[in-house]
Amino acid sequence: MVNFAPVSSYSSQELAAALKAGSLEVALGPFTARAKGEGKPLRSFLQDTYRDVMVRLSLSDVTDIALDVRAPSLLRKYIRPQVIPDPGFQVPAVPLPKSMSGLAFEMGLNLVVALKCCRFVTFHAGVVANDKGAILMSAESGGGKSTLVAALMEEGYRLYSDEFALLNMPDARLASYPRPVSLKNESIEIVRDFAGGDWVSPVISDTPKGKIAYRRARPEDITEAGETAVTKLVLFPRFEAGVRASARGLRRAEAIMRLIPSSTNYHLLGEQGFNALRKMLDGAEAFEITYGTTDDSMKMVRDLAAKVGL
Amino acid sequence: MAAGPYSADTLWVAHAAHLIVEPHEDVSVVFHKLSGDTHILNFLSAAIVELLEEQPGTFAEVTGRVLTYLELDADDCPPSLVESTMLQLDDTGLIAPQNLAGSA
Amino acid sequence: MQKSKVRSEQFKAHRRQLLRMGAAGLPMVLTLRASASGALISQLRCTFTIPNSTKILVDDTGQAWVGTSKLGISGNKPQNKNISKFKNHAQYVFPAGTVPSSYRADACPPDPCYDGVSNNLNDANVDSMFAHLTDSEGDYQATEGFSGAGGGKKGGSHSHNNDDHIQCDNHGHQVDEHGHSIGSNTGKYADCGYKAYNVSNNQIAPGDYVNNGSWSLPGDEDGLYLSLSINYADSYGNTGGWPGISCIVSILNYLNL
Amino acid sequence: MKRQWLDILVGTKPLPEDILERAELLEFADSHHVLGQMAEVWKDTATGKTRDVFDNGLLRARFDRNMLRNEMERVERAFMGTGLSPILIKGASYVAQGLDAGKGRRVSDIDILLHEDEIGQAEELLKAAGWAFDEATDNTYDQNYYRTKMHELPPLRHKTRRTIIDVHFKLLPRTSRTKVQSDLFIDAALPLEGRKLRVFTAADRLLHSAIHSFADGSFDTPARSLIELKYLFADIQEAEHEGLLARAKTVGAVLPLAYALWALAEFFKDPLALGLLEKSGVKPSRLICWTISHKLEHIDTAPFAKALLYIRSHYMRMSLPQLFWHLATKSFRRIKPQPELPLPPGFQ
Repeated sequence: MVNFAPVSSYSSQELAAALKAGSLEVALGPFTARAKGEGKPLRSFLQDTYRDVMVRLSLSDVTDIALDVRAPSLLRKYIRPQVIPDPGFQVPAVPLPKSMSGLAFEMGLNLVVALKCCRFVTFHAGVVANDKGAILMSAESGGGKSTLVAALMEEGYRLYSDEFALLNMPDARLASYPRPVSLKNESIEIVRDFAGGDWVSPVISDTPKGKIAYRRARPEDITEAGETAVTKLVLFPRFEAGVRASARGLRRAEAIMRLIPSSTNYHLLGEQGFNALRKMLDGAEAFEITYGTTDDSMKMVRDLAAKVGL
Repeated sequence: MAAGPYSADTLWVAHAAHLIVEPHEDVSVVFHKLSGDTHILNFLSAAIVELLEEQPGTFAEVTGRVLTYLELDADDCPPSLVESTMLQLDDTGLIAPQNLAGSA
Repeated sequence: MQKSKVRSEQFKAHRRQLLRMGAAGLPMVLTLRASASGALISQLRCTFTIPNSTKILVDDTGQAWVGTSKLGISGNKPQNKNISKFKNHAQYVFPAGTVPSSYRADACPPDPCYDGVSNNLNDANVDSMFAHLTDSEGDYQATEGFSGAGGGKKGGSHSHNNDDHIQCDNHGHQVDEHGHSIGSNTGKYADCGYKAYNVSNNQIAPGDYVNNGSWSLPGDEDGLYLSLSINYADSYGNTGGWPGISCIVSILNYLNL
Repeated sequence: MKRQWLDILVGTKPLPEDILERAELLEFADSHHVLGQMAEVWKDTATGKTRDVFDNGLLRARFDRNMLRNEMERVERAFMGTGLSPILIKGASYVAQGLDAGKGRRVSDIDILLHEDEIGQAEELLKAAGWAFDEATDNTYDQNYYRTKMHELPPLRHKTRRTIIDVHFKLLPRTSRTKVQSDLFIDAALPLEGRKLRVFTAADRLLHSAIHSFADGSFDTPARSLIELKYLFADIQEAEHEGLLARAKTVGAVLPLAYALWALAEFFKDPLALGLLEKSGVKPSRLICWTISHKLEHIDTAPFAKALLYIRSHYMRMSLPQLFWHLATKSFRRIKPQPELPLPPGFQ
């Protein structure tokens, strides 16, 4: 069996050939994905944004995820080329210009994890962790969740996940799933400032979500993948321009009420999911934090993290 | 809306074996094993489920027991409110008529 | 559940307040849904812009024409002189009954020169085909058969023959080639029979209108456009050139998941 | 799909050693909704990633099973005290009875069958309990079409749970060319143990499955249908095979049964099915057999066979004037003429 190696250790030709054959196996925390797709945009996206992520060129095992970034129709392969993510089952897919193949890849992975991978309770949330435990941040898009995740990465936390918190059911621990952190519009500059230009991908403009760039996972985030953490802090961040920073402690019932709707598969997992959620909250404190600047939010998160012993 | 036919004489029951109840200050988080749904019950609906776990009852009987249990008088909690709350609980399957097969 | 404790007056007052709200209809049971719509819809934050100079013309039966030729709209009223041409050049035509009633035009008041019956060519075809099938099938319900096509007009008894029209002078009253009365419309703009909507350049994010797994459409042009889009998707899916259709279909697919 | 995959799906041939083929098979099983069934037969032997993938299928099937159990209870609640005792049919009944055909099976909605003269009451009861027609079918044309031409009401969806129930009053559309005695199936139904619902006998279950695949359906889910037939046929003792033929004659399902037996002999090399087919004396049409095989082998990309089965399924359901009327009405509901499926030679 061939071992995994970082994307950056392979040549463009090798990667292109594996992508074309649909034999590129990508390790993503507890999941593996078989990636397929043609063309330079997808290949360069992986080389840039996934450069430290572990892959192998020939399929050595079956995978949790199979994702084909392909043209929606033969016509669209040649005229105003478009792509859609095709995970092998019917999902909503917005055709994107071929130049946005990377975005299609990300959207496809998110859809598959949200809809198909049922071995974990999946919450729409960002997660960072250190040796003592994890911070789970559940927010609507635009809540500043990704910016917070990226900022916490600068403070000694490892990136567990930007998009999905994966709650392992038997032991109620969060699984590390380090994919690139997706940054939108203004947050791109903010993160570039503190993470350094080398860690942020080129900007994709005019996407359905506006400007998008990715903050790469670091080698130390990725080699740590496969580990798990206990949840210490559950945050519901809310960004409001100009508002004074404040934190409000949430009672357990309220945290449950807010976490369940943020899950993509809670209902599917039934009693096992409910018990895992309760067990996760047993050791955690929950807060709603409202803030107007990233600095404010970071101050609050530092205080709260210290309070729960992180 | 009720989940099926009923009358004033219907004896209602709640099955503790179907529920995981996590009581909080004034609400209960209830997981219903049959439907896989998680519900938030306020003090009134939670009290009704609790009382019907102990002993089946009609609308009228439950109204009486709820008033005693929660130390309320009928002005605060009219029979119509207890009845409509029980119908909401019937709709979720948290309570059911006693002789419904399959839920025993 | 805290039982028979000594409770503060404030606590009791709070409970009484909740009970009053319950009596007024506030639910006493709340079911949590792992809808994840927040999460997934955020994946589906597709937006699209309706192309330049797109307009929607709606009549009183809920039929709609969508196109880009000139209408000269003023306050949802199209210019009478443009109506025929717009309809003939429409890129999409939706059958009667498609448009929600709140967007439909008022029917024109009855006029001695107009019997109120549509002479729509399609209706006539449907009716005659229908008559043929009624003959062969016998038991087919005449009045219920084609609400989708005939706009709820009851078949069977009414006349649909042009020759039945009473010939009288047109006091500025017109009947267009589809039999619609655009009469009483002596002025520049149609006062009845048609309404027009300018949807040109509107930017729409359909995901904004999804609420708990169903659509809540706004009462403005965007709502009209979305309701037509959903009809379009129902018949065609993600094909053809209806602006924004892939975005709409992606969300419809999501809702059916 | 590859023919030999069928045997792997039911556990009679080993999983492919070739990783790409194994990956393709698992992806196929997932997208054709048989991953859970495959997982059930392989869960004790599969390891590593393969087992992880199967876990996804098993968890999903567990959800469906729980959902079904709850819906059964909700239907019983809705019909409580009325004396109506609906018959569970199709996947729901296999799962409810714990049959091999139901293990790991995906159930997206619940199908029930009632006597035609009970339908009005059943509809009222379900509506009173929170089910409603979808907006898409809540129009006069669809309602009328379903009631006068079809064998079921338009699907009813529960307003809060969003689950769907299909209420049948016949096994085949009224207009179907195959005439099946639906009432005989209803009369022979048995109580489901511990519940107020009923189920078909083993023979009727198989016959209904055959009817559904070969007299009614356009064979849209070939892999799933064939697996279902295999398990349902295996539930019938050899000693009862003669009785099965006789029952097929009585209820008017000789032809669908013959196609089912042909398919079991052809795709699973089942000697018992072949023997029974010969005993029945029915010769299945070669064209139909070719179409079925072709559809299975080119499951996603067989436009020709698909069109043929599409036409056939409509033809089976309706007489020609009706078909014309239906398509014409449908086309008026469309906005612009849409290209229909390509017609094979001879149908143009």
